Amino acid sequence: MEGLLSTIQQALQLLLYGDAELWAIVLLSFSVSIKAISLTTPLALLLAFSLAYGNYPGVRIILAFFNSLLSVPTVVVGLFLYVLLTRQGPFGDLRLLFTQSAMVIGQMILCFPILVALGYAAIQAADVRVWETARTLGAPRWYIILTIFYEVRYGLLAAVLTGFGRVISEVGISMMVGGNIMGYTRNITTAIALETSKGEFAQGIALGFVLLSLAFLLTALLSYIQSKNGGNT
Amino acid sequence: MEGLLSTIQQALQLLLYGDAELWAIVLLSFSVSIKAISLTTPLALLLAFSLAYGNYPGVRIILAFFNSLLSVPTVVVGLFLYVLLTRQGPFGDLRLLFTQSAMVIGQMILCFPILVALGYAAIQAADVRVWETARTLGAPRWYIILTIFYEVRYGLLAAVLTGFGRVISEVGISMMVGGNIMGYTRNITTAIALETSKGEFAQGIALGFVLLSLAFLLTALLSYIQSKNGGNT
Amino acid sequence: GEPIKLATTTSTENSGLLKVIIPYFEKRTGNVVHVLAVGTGQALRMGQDGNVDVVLVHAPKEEMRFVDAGYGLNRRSIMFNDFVIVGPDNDPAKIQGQHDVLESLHNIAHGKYLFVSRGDDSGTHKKEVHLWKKAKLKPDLSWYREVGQGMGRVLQMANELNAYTITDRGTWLVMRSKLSLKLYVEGDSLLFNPYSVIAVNPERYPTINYLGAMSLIAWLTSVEGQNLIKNFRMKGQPLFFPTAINN
Amino acid sequence: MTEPLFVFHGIQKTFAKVEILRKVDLSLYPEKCTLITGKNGSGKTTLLKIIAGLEKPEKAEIEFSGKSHSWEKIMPDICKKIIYLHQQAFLFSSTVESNIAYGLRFNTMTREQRRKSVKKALELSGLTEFAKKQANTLSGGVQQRVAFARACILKPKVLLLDEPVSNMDRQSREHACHLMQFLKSTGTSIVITSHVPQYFDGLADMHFELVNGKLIET
Amino acid sequence: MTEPLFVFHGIQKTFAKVEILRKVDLSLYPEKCTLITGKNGSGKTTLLKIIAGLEKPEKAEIEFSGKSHSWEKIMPDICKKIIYLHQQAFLFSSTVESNIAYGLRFNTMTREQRRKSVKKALELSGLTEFAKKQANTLSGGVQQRVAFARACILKPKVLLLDEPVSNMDRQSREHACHLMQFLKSTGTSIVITSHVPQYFDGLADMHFELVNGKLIET
Ligand SMILES: Nc1ncnc2c1ncn2[C@@H]1O[C@H](COP(=O)(O)OP(=O)(O)OP(=O)(O)O)[C@@H](O)[C@H]1O
Ligand SMILES: Nc1ncnc2c1ncn2[C@@H]1O[C@H](COP(=O)(O)OP(=O)(O)OP(=O)(O)O)[C@@H](O)[C@H]1O
Ligand SMILES: [Mg+2]
Ligand SMILES: [Mg+2]
Repeated sequence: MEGLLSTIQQALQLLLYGDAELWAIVLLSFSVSIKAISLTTPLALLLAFSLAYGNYPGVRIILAFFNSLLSVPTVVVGLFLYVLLTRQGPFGDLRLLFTQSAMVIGQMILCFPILVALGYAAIQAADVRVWETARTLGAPRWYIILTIFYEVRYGLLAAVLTGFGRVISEVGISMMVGGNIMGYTRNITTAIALETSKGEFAQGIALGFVLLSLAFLLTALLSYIQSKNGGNT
Repeated sequence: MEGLLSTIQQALQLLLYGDAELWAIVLLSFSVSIKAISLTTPLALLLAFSLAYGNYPGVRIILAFFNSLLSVPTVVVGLFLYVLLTRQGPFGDLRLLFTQSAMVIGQMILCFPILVALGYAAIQAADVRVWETARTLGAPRWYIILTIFYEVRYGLLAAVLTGFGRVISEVGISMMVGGNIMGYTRNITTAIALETSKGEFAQGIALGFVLLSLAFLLTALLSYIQSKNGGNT
Repeated sequence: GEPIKLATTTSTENSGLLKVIIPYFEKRTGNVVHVLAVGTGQALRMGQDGNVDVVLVHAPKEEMRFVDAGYGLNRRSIMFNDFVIVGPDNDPAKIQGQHDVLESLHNIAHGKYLFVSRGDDSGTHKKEVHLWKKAKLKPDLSWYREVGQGMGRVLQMANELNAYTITDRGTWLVMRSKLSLKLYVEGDSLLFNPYSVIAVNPERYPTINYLGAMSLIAWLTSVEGQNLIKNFRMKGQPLFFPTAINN
Repeated sequence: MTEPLFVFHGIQKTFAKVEILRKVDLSLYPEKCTLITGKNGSGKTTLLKIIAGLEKPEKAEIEFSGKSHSWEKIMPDICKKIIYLHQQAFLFSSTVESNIAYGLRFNTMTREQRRKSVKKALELSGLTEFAKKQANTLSGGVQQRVAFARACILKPKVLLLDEPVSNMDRQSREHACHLMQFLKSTGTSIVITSHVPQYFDGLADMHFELVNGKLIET
Repeated sequence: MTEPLFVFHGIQKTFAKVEILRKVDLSLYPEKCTLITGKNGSGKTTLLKIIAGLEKPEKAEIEFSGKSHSWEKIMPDICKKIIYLHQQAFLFSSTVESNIAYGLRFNTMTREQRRKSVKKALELSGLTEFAKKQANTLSGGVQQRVAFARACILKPKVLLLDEPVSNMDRQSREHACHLMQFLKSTGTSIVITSHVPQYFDGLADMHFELVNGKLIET
């Protein structure tokens, strides 16, 4: 128990007095993951929408496919991307390996199926009258989509938060295509993995605690904004 | 590109001619994760329900808390559990470290917040008349809950599938409290991590492919069962 | 009886040595060994916590500290291999054939050629840090990449980045065929890499499998164990050289 | 008049600082039908939901078998005897049959009795042809009829009907009124809200109008 | 009679192997109001939704400015001129005001014009006091009135009203009829379904009954 207490103390110290190096790592984590999720969300939700309203055959099988992609380990995504980006690989000339851009791309691949699957679940739950009413009142297609998204905003927010949680907490991709290079591509999770492999468990938990606290702030802020915007959910 | 093709070929060979060792690893993965998700789901969904219908103060902050727990890296969960289960730790006497039970417990901790957050998103989207109608027709409390769950079954299924995807694809917990012991606690993801650390990328991707295929079968089966059961979603 | 839990570094596990020799031990003694392959620091930490019965690592200073602090007993050196310096095939630092490892480090640092460091406090990393210190050099981030990953991954990254790095010979032999890197520096006595096995102190943790740990140590240092280590081949080459018995 | 089943005293309800119900009193007699009219937004639905235990009043007393209780205390016990039918009918996403059977699952009927009971209810309300249809494929009026049948089959002590016939065709409306008449004769106390009091001319024994948060006899 | 705006020919629709509409013909004239009655489940809602382009018929031809087109081809163009009001009103989860303004966002009005237009609509339909309320806190009748106002404000060529007054109180009903009368006089073609034809006695110019999938003039 003593170990736990001193760990929490260490975490608080890290949070309060964290040096520039720590904050650089934290910043990198959030900037990569926020980029990944913001770039993925629009496309994934549009796909989810078209699966829900497109009425074409094979929707079930496509959904099952995306659902099973949820089970792909991050290190496999990392490996896959590595094979593509490696110097002799098809995209080797882009020299993206071991850069933040590669991490962003990997995390986008990771959260895409989550956003599609959960976005679909949220959108299909919308009353069909949302679509019908918007349509009959003359809304153009893009506005109909926005209207439906607004009606199921809580479900979509949950999808986005889940996707964000997935990417900010992943380590396989960052390790594999980021490379955990100090000062360049080291983020919180690869730093935690490193501390762990050193046997510095307290340091690892403390870093996790830093991540958790910041994620909590972000989430609480989002939920506060949402409640301000007159949602009754 | 050649590398990719031969990787896929290797994966197919693994799937078709996979030896007993491989299948034991696969079985362990699924058995641990299915246990974890089945044990967690009822409790998490009940909590989600009570958050949606309980009408007590602080629901928003509790939800923000669970949402931010989505961002906790698996290795941190693993470290945390390690500190609890270690020999001098509070639960050291149970001798659970480096066993499958520890992996199950860790994965339960991992998927609990996912199921609460996504379960809540699904449940709060239900028409309030479901509750009112069930209640006024004299349904006992547990049957009201089941009725609501049935009405939002698609959303709940998405939550469970997401939780399952999260636990079967995680590696940090399995590594930390399972220990990746050959024949005892090695699962697909720790095996992939091992192959990767050896530089055997093809083998790693192939194992990932095996996992993906089986997850796809499972998901397709679930979605088939659901469509049979007269859902119109 | 109860399985013997052995925490070891990824490099020993990845070389395949344990997979080959442990079954002989299991057959002879009827004991079961659970191998936990983790980082050096983590392996020692698991021993310190009493969660494993015996550790097999290569970080002499840490091992001494571990024993001195009373966490471990009966440290026995069982084998060694060596470190080598590898680099891109055009060898921009011109270190090929050098026998003085410190000099080659000077070449790399002065030319600011990329160098990938494990950066994870592992045995290999400690050795590397020690060498930089000895060469009175201070690497800076403009050419020095501290990556905090396992040996195999570091080799891959060096390959990808056209960088130099230091590696244990075992991992190098395993990975060599997949890399375009070349081996440039070897044989300097500074590159010596000894492995030891340490039993966790039963005084601290009375319930751990001390007997099992000791029987494993005994067997590893026995003629049979040492011979198996000596005869282990990786891609046709000997990898480890037994040190417990002179023969 | 016989003894009332329940007497509600001083029901008060405020939404967003507007007093919707100001000390409304209402007695529910067995074998009687009460009709409540009132403008849109006057609080009819709110009143019925409070009586059914689905909405919480700020204040309300309930007199029941001689004693007076607070709403909070007694509602869990008596709400089983009271059934509310929504103004906008809600059907569970299953077949008509299983919707109608829903409330029957919680009593001691055998399976066979239940089946018979459902069959009879389907016949009585002219829904036999729809028995196997999924609820979400029904027309608006048929949905309303299913919800009505689902409530009536339980033969509650008190039946609260919120605009029960607004989407029914003429024949169904008359059918429904017959069924209400029958339930009334078996002892059920019925409360109906409607904007068309004429429909219930033969049925209603009392007629109130909800004006400014008060029930006024007309 | 003037030229019809649209003539629908041979509308066919089958649900689950039951022919709901069998070659229904319907002409929509400007400045005219058509009333359609029919039993529950006879297909009134289905017919209106097909005309509005919200439901796909198996077959239908549309005659429009002298030429005949198939439903699939022409619907995307003409559905902008046709507005359908749901039998069970649906409001977006925002305020009454913004619900009413919804359809105005897609034309060329300035912000100020839009504001004025909404204000006038609120006054005309007696909803001013509810302007800032969230849609989900409204009573059933008020919801219906908001949905009605939201459709009328757009002054469509064709207005399809599916049981538009079923939950309105008497006064609102009369208000609504006045508004329809006004729209009619400005050229709108109105189609109403209802189970209470009397409500629209002064308004309806034609009265059909939907029987066995056919429209029969009464
Ligand atoms: N959850 C709520 N929040 C705020 N106001 C509400 C809420 N529910 C109802 N109201 C208000 O309470 C008033 C009464 O509503 P109620 O539904 O009881 O009216 P009603 O008499 O049934 O009207 P109608 O004839 O239109 O059905 C309305 O003004 C409505 O806006
Ligand atoms: N999606 C659907 N799937 C199957 N059947 C449907 C579907 N939609 C409507 N129906 C059926 O089509 C028939 C006509 O329905 P519709 O809603 O048009 O009737 P209506 O005349 O509007 O009835 P009401 O007066 O009750 O509103 C009904 O029998 C209904 O069950
Ligand atoms: Mg009402
Ligand atoms: Mg209808």
